[in-house]
This record gives sequence, structure tokens and C-alpha cells, in this order.
Amino acid sequence: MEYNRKQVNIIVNSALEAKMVRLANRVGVSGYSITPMRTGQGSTGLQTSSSEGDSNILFMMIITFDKMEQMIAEIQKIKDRSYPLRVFINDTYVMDEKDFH
Amino acid sequence: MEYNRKQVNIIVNSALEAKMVRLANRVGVSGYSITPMRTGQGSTGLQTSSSEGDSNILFMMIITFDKMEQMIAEIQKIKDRSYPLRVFINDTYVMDEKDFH
Amino acid sequence: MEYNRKQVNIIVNSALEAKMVRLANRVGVSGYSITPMRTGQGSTGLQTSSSEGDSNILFMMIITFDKMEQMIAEIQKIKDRSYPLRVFINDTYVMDEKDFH
Amino acid sequence: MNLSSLLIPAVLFFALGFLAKLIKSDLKFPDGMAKGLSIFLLIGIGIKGGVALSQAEFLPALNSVLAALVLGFATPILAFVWLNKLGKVGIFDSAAIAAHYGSVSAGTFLVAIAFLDSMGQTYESYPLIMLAIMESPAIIIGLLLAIYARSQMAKLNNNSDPESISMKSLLHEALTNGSVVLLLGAMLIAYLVPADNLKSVIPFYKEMFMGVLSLFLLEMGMEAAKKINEFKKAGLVLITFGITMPIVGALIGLVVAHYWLGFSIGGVFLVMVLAASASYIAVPPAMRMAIPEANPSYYLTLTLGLTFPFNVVVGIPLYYHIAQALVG
Amino acid sequence: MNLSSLLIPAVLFFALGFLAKLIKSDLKFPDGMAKGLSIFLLIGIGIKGGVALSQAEFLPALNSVLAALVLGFATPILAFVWLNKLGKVGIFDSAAIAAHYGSVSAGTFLVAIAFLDSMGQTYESYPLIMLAIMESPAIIIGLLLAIYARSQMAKLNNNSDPESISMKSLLHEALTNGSVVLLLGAMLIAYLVPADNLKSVIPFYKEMFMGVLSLFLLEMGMEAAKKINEFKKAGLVLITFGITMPIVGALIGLVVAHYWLGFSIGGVFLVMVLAASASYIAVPPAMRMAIPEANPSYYLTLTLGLTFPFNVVVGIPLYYHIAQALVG
Amino acid sequence: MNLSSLLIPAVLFFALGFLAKLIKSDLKFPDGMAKGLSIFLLIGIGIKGGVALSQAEFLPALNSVLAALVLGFATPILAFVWLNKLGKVGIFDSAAIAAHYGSVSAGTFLVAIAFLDSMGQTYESYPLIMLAIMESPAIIIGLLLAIYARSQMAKLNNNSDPESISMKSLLHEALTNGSVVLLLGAMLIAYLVPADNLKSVIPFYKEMFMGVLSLFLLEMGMEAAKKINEFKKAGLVLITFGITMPIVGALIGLVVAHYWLGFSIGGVFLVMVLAASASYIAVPPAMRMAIPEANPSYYLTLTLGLTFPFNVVVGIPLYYHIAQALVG
Ligand SMILES: Nc1ncnc2c1ncn2[C@@H]1O[C@H](COP(=O)(O)O)[C@@H](O)[C@H]1O
Ligand SMILES: Nc1ncnc2c1ncn2[C@@H]1O[C@H](COP(=O)(O)O)[C@@H](O)[C@H]1O
Ligand SMILES: Nc1ncnc2c1ncn2[C@@H]1O[C@H](COP(=O)(O)O)[C@@H](O)[C@H]1O
Ligand code: NA
Ligand code: NA
Ligand code: NA
Repeated sequence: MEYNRKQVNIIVNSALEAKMVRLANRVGVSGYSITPMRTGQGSTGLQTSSSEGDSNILFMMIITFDKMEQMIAEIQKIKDRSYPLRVFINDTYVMDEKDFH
Repeated sequence: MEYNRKQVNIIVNSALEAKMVRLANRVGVSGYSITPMRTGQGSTGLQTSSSEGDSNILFMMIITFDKMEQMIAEIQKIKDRSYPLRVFINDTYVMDEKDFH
Repeated sequence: MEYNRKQVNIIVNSALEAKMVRLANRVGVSGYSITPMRTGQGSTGLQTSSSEGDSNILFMMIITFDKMEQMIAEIQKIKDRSYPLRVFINDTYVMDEKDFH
Repeated sequence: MNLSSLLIPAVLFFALGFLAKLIKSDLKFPDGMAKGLSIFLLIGIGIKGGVALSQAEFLPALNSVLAALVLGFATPILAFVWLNKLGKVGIFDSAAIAAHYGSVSAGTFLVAIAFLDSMGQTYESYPLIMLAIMESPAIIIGLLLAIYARSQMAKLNNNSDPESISMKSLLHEALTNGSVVLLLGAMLIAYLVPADNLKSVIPFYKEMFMGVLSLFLLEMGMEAAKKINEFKKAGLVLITFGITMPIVGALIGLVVAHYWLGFSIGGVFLVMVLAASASYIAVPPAMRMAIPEANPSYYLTLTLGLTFPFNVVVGIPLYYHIAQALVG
Repeated sequence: MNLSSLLIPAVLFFALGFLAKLIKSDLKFPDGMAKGLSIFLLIGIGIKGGVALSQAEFLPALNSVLAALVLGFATPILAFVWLNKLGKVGIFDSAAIAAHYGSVSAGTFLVAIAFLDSMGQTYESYPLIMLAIMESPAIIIGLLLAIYARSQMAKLNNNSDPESISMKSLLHEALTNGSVVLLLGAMLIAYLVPADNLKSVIPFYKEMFMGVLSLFLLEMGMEAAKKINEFKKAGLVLITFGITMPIVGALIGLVVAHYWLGFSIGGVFLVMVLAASASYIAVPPAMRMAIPEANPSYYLTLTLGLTFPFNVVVGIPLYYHIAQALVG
Repeated sequence: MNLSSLLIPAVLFFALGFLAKLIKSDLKFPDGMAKGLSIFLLIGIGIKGGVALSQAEFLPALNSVLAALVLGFATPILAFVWLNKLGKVGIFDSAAIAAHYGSVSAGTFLVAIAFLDSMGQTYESYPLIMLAIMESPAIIIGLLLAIYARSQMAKLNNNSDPESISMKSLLHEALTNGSVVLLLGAMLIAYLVPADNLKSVIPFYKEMFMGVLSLFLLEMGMEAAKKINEFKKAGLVLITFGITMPIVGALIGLVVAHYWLGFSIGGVFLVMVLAASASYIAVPPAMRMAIPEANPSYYLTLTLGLTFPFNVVVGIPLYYHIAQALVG
């Protein structure tokens, strides 16, 4: 358990999924995972997955600290254009250094 | 990454989803997210999502330490009435202080 | 929040789900949870859930440190046989000591 | 009764699903498919029931409803006494399991219909109405038993303040259950809508019905097989109960349908199946909510893993044989 | 207009879903079911439209397309002025909401068709083509309004560099929208494919259509009811708008369909419904992307929680009554 | 061969899906929808096959099965030699890819059937049986090649102990594959069930078949387009293989179907399509499990992103043209 990584989690409406993928490619992360969410409640109201505009995804990347810093800078730009990305970051250990970067 | 929050995760049968929502509203958290799970194994046997009574959800809230303490107290009351909530809590950092509280 | 546990997360193709379940039973963990993922990008390309061979799951176990060490040893054996398991581990606190072990 | 009567798609697809999991096939249904199929089936059966109701005569319909209520209230009490008093099963588990066996399984009922259809055997339409009625009473009985159990427990622990549950929330639990709402709702809709307007949805709900049922049973076969590993935890008392209770239920159903309702072979058989079957879709979430003290793996293992396959493969031809012998 | 005209399965299933959530039933549709059903419906309606198109005469078809474009561009501008200038609603929210009301709701349109069918009332097929056309213009108007809004904001903040959006990406957003692609794509396919080849998919898309619609409306009834709690946040101006805008829209549709297009009662009624309805599937994701500054809970609450139920239950019989009075 | 023969809904929906992703539409199918549709299609095709089997004559049926086995065992070996010996592709990747090309794609086969139907061209029903047979042999060959590869590797590394795999688990992997179980299971059911009993599920599996296929191909068109970005990683050898191997396969199929089985144009064409097609549903999970050393992005990109679209758009009319020239 020596390999520290940052687990960057973004909760965002599924309409912005392609935007997130482009972001990940721009920053050049080694991978990402997308999980659909059934229901979400927040400042923009209840989202219940009845249609694409009403659905959240969890966009998750496990990356190095450096990549995380780049990522945060890019996310900030998107947030500045009023896109409501909800971002939280967990410390994580990875079994294989080369799996996630 | 100065903004510390608690990521409170509750694994619970989907039959109790409405109960969890009421709980979150009672405590007054700023939001929550619900993810369906496909399969779960635990002390109450295998749950494989074949029907509502056979399905788990992950009910997740990112909240302040204070809210977490209130939440835990409320959850304890529900657990005392024998509802099998499986609760685990992660430390997390949020990009925007006002996003999660 | 005194009860420390390890949250062991494995991202793996759904074709290997049964293998993971057997692993968990062999090590003797108290439970596990499986969440389907919609999309994944990594070294083996894009996975978009169009079929079983094209789908990822998140296989998650919350266990003690000792169990985690056993688990990692077993996972390593599987990885040595070239199965691409992506493993990351988070620290977590559990509300009830007896819920997760 | 010859074996070829079991050669109906519904039963064979169930067997295929069961077998698939026994040979450890990696066959999987996508998440939510079983739930989607069961929503379709409940609506389809509700519509059938509503059409039946709109064509029914008042007195026999009323009689059927009464009989359904009697069955729905009596069988779970019998099951509870059996489990708790005779079988020494814990009081909460007994209450929860009893609620499942007092309620009905639409899946089992539909196989029974397919079985009759495959033999060209006619039947009264009243059992369709009874199905919709019989979902709820057992849930109410389950809740009442849990209240009783909690007060017993409180007495035992000298604890004076058992969590009380109001009559209102009790009825709410029983009548707002998702399956009940779909079944009764679709029934009411089919009852209200003029026949001409109903035509537009008939191709969907009627002609596709048996095909959707085959898919549903394929999935349920897999689910039943998955529960088999959990049997060891259940113990002998429960396993015996899971096989003998349906038979006893069927016999009670026989008496009610033959002596009270005076149904023909087909109708008697369907009421037997209703009484013999145990819920594995509608009641589990209700019990999760209402009797958290009970262990869900017991009731799901028993109803889905044992009683459902037993009824589909052994029970249905057996009950038909009995109905024929008595009524025919 | 008598009440029994509302006794069509589509409306009653909507009511059932709505009621289920009002009585707090635990009825749930599996994740993705609503999306799957709406994909089916859009393709089905596209095919209907394509068949209509292949049988249409050129001039009236062209006229309908023009009328659809006029309605699609004019009504969102009206809505925007109403909201922002009269109602003092924020400029971005006004733009986003306007786009929803300028676009159309296929669900509402389908209920209207079921309504006509149940009464044996015939109608022109041109409104089917208009439906496909009317999805996009309002999205474009919404984006243009947002650009305008941003430049207004920039002026206000003495900020000289508003994020500019190219004409190309604007059209892209409007024409690659998933619902638009399905609707126009299926229409084109049905138009191109020789009638004989199309036959193979007809049982699926035509005969099952109303049944699938009933399931979809059941789910949408539940979704509409879930949005009700959010009303308090919306405020009186928006709530009033959500009920009066459809009526105004219907009247504009009436003028266009009657005086310009010269449709019969059925056709006039359908155009009224198109103009009265507001999108809750196609436009929300487009606005999430294009006007992130607007609050999504406003437009989803209004269109799905208020205007959709209003149109289905009150609007449709009302518009028909008006169409009959004027045209009949 | 004129272009209008491609104007069948199946092909056009595939093209629509492909196009939708090329123009970066946000069109999305809900999770699990593609899987659900493919379950339906496999059962539907299995039922067709079972009905065909129950009406087949013994000798030609046996002959077809033998021919299917020969094709299923021979073509993956050819593909392996081609890739590994000629193309210098890594030994594990070669083995895994070979298994995909030795197996078949039900989706491609169904488009071929729709193609024949649209032209009113008849065909033998034996290819339906061959389809069910041809899923498994290539999986077995793939596993055997992997065992061989591992022992080669062990020799290379002077490693004496390659992980051995038993004959039993090898057969298990090939025969419990989800797609194989569905196809063979449904076939067996349709074979066993008396025609009268089967009638109840026919509206579902037969009349809806082409409609469901259109939805499935729409989704697969989107999936194929998504894989296009991955081509650069595949390299020229693999891309060339992905287009020429189907043609070579089709020619082998031609020889087998014409000279050995003596089929008519329709039958020859279908066998060509079987041999030309590559699996993208049944085999990938089997290879994930059995040859973890291979890179899944190669085989999914090739089969789904290249060979499938090639066969649907170019191959099918081409093979038909060849079959006509030779047999007609
Ligand atoms: N405090 C929270 N905890 C967990 N999830 C949240 C929280 N706040 C917001 N979310 C998620 O983020 C989504 C968007 O939030 P919002 O933009 O505030 O409406 C919500 O629909 C939830 O899924
Ligand atoms: N040790 C564990 N790790 C991860 N998930 C667990 C664990 N134990 C239980 N769960 C999840 O919690 C659900 C309920 O657990 P239980 O109430 O013990 O049956 C299970 O179905 C699993 O989804
Ligand atoms: N850096 C990463 N962050 C998050 N998920 C990842 C990452 N890398 C890989 N994954 C996930 O793991 C799966 C398998 O990765 P791979 O074996 O590298 O193709 C991918 O499809 C993703 O779902
Ligand atoms: Na019963
Ligand atoms: Na409108
Ligand atoms: Na092949």
C-alpha cells in the first residue's frame, strides 16, 4: 500500500458526459470510470433518471497528485462558466502503480 | 484541498429508500446521491436485484462533520429498531465549500 | 468513528464477476457489494456496457486490515495470471464493528 | 396427468434458467429487466382481471372477493401458528414468512393459466379478481403479527414501550404496495375504459403476454437457483414448511373453491394455485419495511428458491390432478 | 365534450402513476425503463411521420413545415418576453424555459392522438411531420437568447469578453440532439424504405405503440408527481406561466392551423396541442449544455410537473372543444 | 445487385446509429437495453431454429451440423495461422482474435435474413441450426490455442510449469457461455414443445422480431462508431485482417454450402454470412476469462468496429452477388 493516488469524483448531469470525457483526454489521464446514479438531490432540485436531462453520473478518475492539480485547474474553468460540477476527492492507495496515473 | 467533508455511505435495501430520503430531509443536508447496486452479499444473504425487496442501494451524502454527527445519531435510532443499515464513512475533500454541507 | 476498516475496490470486467465472488468466499469476508459501471476507459480500451464482455463492475468489500492483506495476496496471484484487475483501497470508518469484517 | 402437459414454454423457460445457473453458466439478465417484466405482467394480469370484472355477475363476484379475503386472512394465521408454535421458529421470522405464504405469486398463477390453456381447459375468470384481492390481506396480518410479536418481546424484557404502529400506516403499507397499486390500478382502468378504447393496448398486453412471461420465468429460474446455496442456513423446519405449506394451502383452496364457490375444475385448480403460492415480489419489500427484525434471507430463499419451483414443476400438475379427481 | 372522452388508457395510466406517488406508493420503474420507452416512442412516431410524408402532397407538406418553423421560432420568443420583461424572471432562466415551451412534447401529442382515435375523429397527417420539425427551432432560439443574455451580462459587469458561441456549434446542438436524431432518422428511414420492406417492423412499432405509451405515461405520471414538491421554489410567476402559456400557445396554433393551413378539426386540434405542449425530454439536456447559468429545477418542474399534467387532463379536452367550436 | 436491396430497416437503423455517433449526437441507450435486446434476439432465433429442427429431415440436418463443426473448428485455426505466423501478431492476441472469427455474429446473420426476406428470396432452414452449433467450437479452439501459447511461452522463458487447464473446464467454458445456453436452450424448447403450445409465445418472438432487431442494430451502430477511435492502436495488419478474413471466410462457406451441402442460393448465402461473421457478444466474455493475456480492445475493435459494419454494408450484398453468380 505504498502507492498514493487521488480519487477524483465528479457528480454531473449525464448531458455533460461527453464534456467530461473530453476533459479527461485533454488532461491526459490513464483512464476513467462512469457510474450512472439513480437519484440525486441538490441545489438544482431532484433528479430521478426519467430522461437524460434528469440523470446524474459519477465520473471518477484515479490519478496522481500532479494530474489532480491539473484536473482541478481545468474543472475550475468549467465551473466558472456556470456548469454545476460537484467535485470531491478521496485519498486512495493502488495495488499497482502503473494501473492508475 | 482545504475543504474537509465526511462522505457518509449507507448500503440499504431499496425498500427503505423513502425512509432514507426522509432522514436526509429531517437532518437537513444539502443533498444526497443514490446509486443502485447489482448484487450484495452480507449477513442477510444474497441480494441480486431481481425485485425491489432483493435490491440494494448506496445512499451517499457529503456533509460537514457536525451534520455527520447528527446523522449518525439519527441512523442509530433506526438501527435500534432493527433496520439493517450498513454505514461507512470516508474522509473527503470538496472543491467548493458551498457545494456540499 | 473508532472502527477502522479498509474499503477494497476492484474494477473488473463483468465476465470475471463469478471469479471475484469465489475469491471473496475463499478469503472469507463478511460481505461484498457489486455495482455496475456504464463506461470505462483504460489501457484495454473503451468499455461501454453494450455486452457482457464490454462491461465493468465495481466489486467492493469493506474488511479488516488483516483480511485486506490476505485479499491482496490472493488478488496478486490472479493478476499474475494476467487478469487485469484494477484495485484501489480507501480507509473507511464503519458505524458498527460487526457489520463489516 | 401426463408429462407432456408440462411441455409448455413457461415451465421450460423456467427450467432453462434454473439449469443455466446449476451448470454455472455466465448467462445474466441486465439490471432491471426482471423488474420491468414484472411490471408488464402485473398490468397485463390487471387488465385481464378488469375485463373479467366488467363482464362478471355481481353475486358470484362478491362471493369470490369474500373468499379471497377469507383465504388472505386465514392462511397467514395458519402459517404463523405452524411456524412459531409448532416449528419453534422465531416470532418475527414466523410473522414475516406467514405474510409471504398468505399472499400470492402472480408468476405461479400465470404458469397455471398457461397450463390450462395448453390443455384447452376452460376456467372461471373470478380467480383473476381474487388474485388482485389476495395480495394485501396477508401483509396486514403480517403487520398485526409483528405488533403482537413486539408486545410479546416487550413483556419478556419488561420493556413497557413497544414501538406502536397506527392502523392507518398499517393499511397504507398494505394498499400502497407497488404490486398492489399496479394490479388494482390496471384492473380499475380496464374496468372503466369502454371496450373500444381498450382495444388500442390489447396487442401489447394480451398477445405479447406469454412471451414476456417466458422471459420473466427464465430470469426467475436463474434467481431461484441462486437461492439454493442459502438453504443450509434455513434449516429443516423451514424447508419442510416450504413444501408442505403449499400443499396444505392448495387443499384449503380446494375446499373454498369447490364447496363454497362451486367452481369448475379449471376454477378450482386456479384457486388452489393461489392459495398454494407464496409471494416473492410484492411482500418482501413490505416486510423489509414492516418487520425489520425478521431475516430476509429466510423468506426470499423459501418463497423464491423452494416454493416457487416446487409449485411450478410438481404442484401445478398435482393440484390439477386432485381438482380433477374431486370435481371432474 | 363529455368526461368519458378522457377514459382512454393513456390518460388513465398517467393518472394512475400520478396517484401512486401522491399516496406515497413504493411503486418504482427500473432505471432506464422510461428512457427505453421514450426511444421506442420517438422511433414509432418517426415511422408514422415518414409514412405520412411519403404519402403527402408537396405543397401542403411544405406549408406545414413552414408553419412548424414559424411556430417553433415565434413561440419561444413570446415566452421569453413574457418571462423576462413582464415576469421579471432572470434572463438565463427565461431563455432556458422559453426554449422548452417553444419545443414540443411527443408524449402530450401522443395522448392527443389517442384522444382523437378514441372518438373516431380523423385528422391530417401533417402534424406528425410538424412534430419532428418543431423540436429544433426552439433550441436554436434558446441558444441565441443565451448569447444575448451573456452579452447583456457582460455589458452590465463592464466585462468585454463574453464567451462566444459559433453558429456551427449552435446548429450542432439543435440538430444532433438525441430526440431529434431519432425522430428525423426514423422518419427518413420510413420515407426511404419501400412499403414492403417496412412491413417487417410494423407489428413492433405500430401495434404495440399504444401499449408502450401506456407504460411510458404511467412512469411520467409518477415523475410529474415527484416534481410537485419543488413548486414552492418556482414562485407564482412561473406557476401562472406554466398554465397560461399552453393556452396561449394553443390559441396561436389554432390561428396557424385554421387560417393558414386550413386543417380539419382533428388537424387543428393536433397543431394546438403541439403549440401548447412543452418539451421535457429533448430540450432539458440541450439546455444543461447550452445555458448552464439557468436552474434546471425550474424548467423540469414547470414542463413535467405542471404543463404536461395540465395539458393531458385539462388542456386536451379544452383545446378540442375550442377547435370544434371554431372549425366544426 | 442494386442498392435498393440495402433499403431494409435493419441496415438503415444500423447506419442511423453509426451516423448519430459520427455527428457526435448525445443519443444514448439506457444501460442494459442492448443486453436485453440481444437476449430477446437469441431466444427468438433459437425458437426459429428449434422449429426448423423439428421439421428437418435427419440426413441433411446431420450434414449441416457436421459442416458447422468443420467450419467452427477450421476457420479459427486458419485465422490464427494468418495472424500469428504471417502477421506476426502476438500469440495470445492471435488466439483470442481467431476465436472471435471462428464463431459467428447472430446480428449479422439476422441482417442477412432480413435482406433475403426483403427480396422474397427463399432459403433452407438448416443455417439456423448451424448458427447455434457454430458458437462453441471456436471458443474451444481459442482455449486450446491459448494452452499451446502458454506452453510456448513457458518454453521460451525456461519456465517449466504453465498453468494447465483441464479438458472439462474447457468444455464448460464453451458450452455454458450465456449466448450458447440461450440459443441452444430456446432451440431445444421449441423442438420439444408441441406446436399448439408454442403458439402462445409466437406473437412475441416472431412478429416483434424485426422491430427488436432494428432497435438492437441502432444501438450496435452507435457502439461500432465508438470503437473507431481505437483503430489507430490496432495497426495495419489487424485492420487488413478485419476486412479480408470475412471475405475468405465467406468463400470457405461458399465451398462448404454449395459443394458439400448442396444448398440453394439463399442457403449458400446464409452459410457464407455465418463463416464471414465474427462474434462480438458471445466470445468476448469467454476470452476475457480464458485468455486474459490478450488485449480485449483488439478483438472488440476489430469485430464490432470493423468486421460487423463491413459485413452489414458491403459484405452482405457482395456475398449474395457471388452466391448468385455461382449457384443461380
Ligand atoms: N451533499 C451532497 N451529498 C451527496 N451528493 C450530492 C450532494 N449535493 C449534491 N449532490 C449530488 O450532486 C447532484 C447535483 O447537485 P446540485 O447541482 O447541487 O443540484 C445532485 O443531484 C446529487 O446527486
Ligand atoms: N463487508 C462488506 N463489504 C461490502 N459490502 C457489504 C459488506 N457486508 C454487507 N455489505 C452490503 O450490505 C448489504 C446488506 O448487508 P447485510 O444486511 O449484512 O445482509 C449486502 O447485501 C452488501 O451489499
Ligand atoms: N485511472 C483510472 N481511473 C478510474 N478508472 C480507471 C482508471 N484506469 C482504468 N480504470 C477503469 O478500469 C477499467 C479497466 O481498465 P484497463 O484494464 O486499464 O482497461 C477501465 O475500463 C476503467 O473503468
Ligand atoms: Na398463498
Ligand atoms: Na410548444
Ligand atoms: Na465466422
